Amino acid sequence: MSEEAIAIDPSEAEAESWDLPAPANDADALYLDLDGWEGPLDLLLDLARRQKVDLKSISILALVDQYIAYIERAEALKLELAADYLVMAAWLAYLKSAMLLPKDEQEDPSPEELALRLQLRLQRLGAMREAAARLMGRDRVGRDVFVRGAPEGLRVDRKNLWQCDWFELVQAYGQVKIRTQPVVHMVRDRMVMTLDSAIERVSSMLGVTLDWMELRDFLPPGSDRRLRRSALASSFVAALELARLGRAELRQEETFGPMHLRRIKAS
Amino acid sequence: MSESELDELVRAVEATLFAAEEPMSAEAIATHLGGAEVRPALKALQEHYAKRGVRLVEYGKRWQFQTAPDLAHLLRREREQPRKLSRAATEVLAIVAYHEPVSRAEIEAIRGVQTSGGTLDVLMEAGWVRVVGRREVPGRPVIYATTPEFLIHFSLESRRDLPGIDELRAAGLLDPVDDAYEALTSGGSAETDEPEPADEPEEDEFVPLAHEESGD
Amino acid sequence: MSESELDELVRAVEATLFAAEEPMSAEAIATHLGGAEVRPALKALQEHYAKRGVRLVEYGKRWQFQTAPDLAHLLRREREQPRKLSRAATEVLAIVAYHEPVSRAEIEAIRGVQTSGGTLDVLMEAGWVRVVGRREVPGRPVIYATTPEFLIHFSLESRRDLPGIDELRAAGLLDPVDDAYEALTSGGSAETDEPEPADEPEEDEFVPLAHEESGD
Repeated sequence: MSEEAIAIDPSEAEAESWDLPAPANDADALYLDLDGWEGPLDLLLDLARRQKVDLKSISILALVDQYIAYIERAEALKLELAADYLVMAAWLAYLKSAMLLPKDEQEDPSPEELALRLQLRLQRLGAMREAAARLMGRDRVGRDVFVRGAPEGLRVDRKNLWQCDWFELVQAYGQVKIRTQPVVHMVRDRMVMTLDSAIERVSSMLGVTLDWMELRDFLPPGSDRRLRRSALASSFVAALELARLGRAELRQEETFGPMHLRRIKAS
Repeated sequence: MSESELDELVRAVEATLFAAEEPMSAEAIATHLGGAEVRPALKALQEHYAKRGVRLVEYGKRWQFQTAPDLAHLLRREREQPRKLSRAATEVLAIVAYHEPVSRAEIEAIRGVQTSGGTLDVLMEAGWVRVVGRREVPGRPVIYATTPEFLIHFSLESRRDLPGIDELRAAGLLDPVDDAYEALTSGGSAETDEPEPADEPEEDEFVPLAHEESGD
Repeated sequence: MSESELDELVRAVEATLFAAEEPMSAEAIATHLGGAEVRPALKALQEHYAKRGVRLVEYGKRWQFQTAPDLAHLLRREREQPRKLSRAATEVLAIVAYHEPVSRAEIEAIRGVQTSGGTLDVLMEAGWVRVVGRREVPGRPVIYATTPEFLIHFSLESRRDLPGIDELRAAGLLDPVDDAYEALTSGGSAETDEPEPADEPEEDEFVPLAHEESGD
């Protein structure tokens, strides 16, 4: 495409000769086609096509006139036109008037630029329209060529191939054994105070005094955390047991506060 | 590979493709046949069937048997026609195919009219168009492209076979209007800096004309 | 009928039968093709395809293309997918191997954790474990043992080849390792049949008194 063909000079465009000036009956056909159009650009493109001219050399001015005339005719026929058609008509009318004005009075963007952009758009739409038609004309499956009507079909059944080796097997067994055996040692390691020994210890210490004593004072000395906790729990149960047997009484000032116990004198 | 081994492979490929419900890539055929190199067999079959009533074709890198196009008139009758596409759908399909990947806004910029979601849905339902990602511009619009099924349906080996695509590209008709306008007005000739396929359109700045006006 | 006319008819019959959704009688084909005499064409096609991967066959006076019988295995194939045996399954397999025959309850007692039925299914799918009978105790639980395939897969002459406890210890496989604890604590310590509460980790704040007492 050459620049000269694209650049639009209004006067030049006007001077172009149109092979087919749109006759009245052609225009009638236009509005009958209206349902087929999707938008203003569509209609413009169709108008341009009816001129049977290369889109590169269409006259925007001539197109504008035809578009506006068409819209007016359609309105006269009380056809409901989409707002876009009317907006485009107004815009084209504005463009036309701008194109007719002397160049130095024009604002940015210039009407030439707008007209050129419009033309470029029409070319692109026209190219796609044509490409779509050629695409649809190709050999299409189900219309021109046919695939096998009743294929047997291919089936692939997946099958798991499980993997495991000797070492993993033996190691797994070792781990099962580790889980179930060495833990026994851990229990033996653990120092606990049994309930029996706690009862024995608490009752013998209670025999020493008649004063209130805090439960913690009954615990055996030593720093092993777990033994202390075991001793505390066992001593607590021992205190309860002694209270149940009527050999001791319990006192606690507040919830979670220190627990005190005192011997009850055997009557 | 001996003559008879090739023959056996040819027979196996022939049977596989006859039985397949979908077109198959050479890789898929090879996998199905336990990893054999199937291309020589495909070529041999294609040659063998070239003039028969059934042909072996490769479209979109997938192979399938189909009837010869010149016999269409014999087979068409009593047969359900593929769903006729609306004009809007054919246009959108062409725009996607020739411009891919393309966003909806870009499609609308070319058509000058809003594209209803339904149109793209129809094309996606047909299996010809799919979403291939998002354009990394503000709004991250979804972008669309055609599928291998599209190529198969329209008997295209690849997108390069799209009718007239080279000419359209050379003429700059696949470039956005802005680029074309720049090329024209900057004095540079549009043709020279054209060869690269402009398949990565810049951000869509072009609003349909009517909307520009109403926004004034 | 001239040679080329026959050829054209052969092509037409070939395409018609290829595209047909059901087997067709010679009459139906003839009607479809405008009344031509199709039998010579059918014979020619049958001969042409006799040694190919696809055959033209006639059953009950109806004609159709079909995959060659010797290639039928191509229509349905198995694909093997390597998968690593899970740790739980490996443990169960090891227990079966060392203690067979064992019931599921016995496996759980040895493992110290519940064993899902799926684990044994996997081992049976792998072909390494099978049901060998029922234990004659209340409930008659199914008992499992390893298979000859198990010995082959693990290159064992017999189960006696499995290393004994002493050998495991010598190999360091019975040394407590961190991940053995991890397996325990994360694997849900649902000890069903485990009488020893032995494996309470240190962090456990609450040790039931009764147990401590009875343990003494």
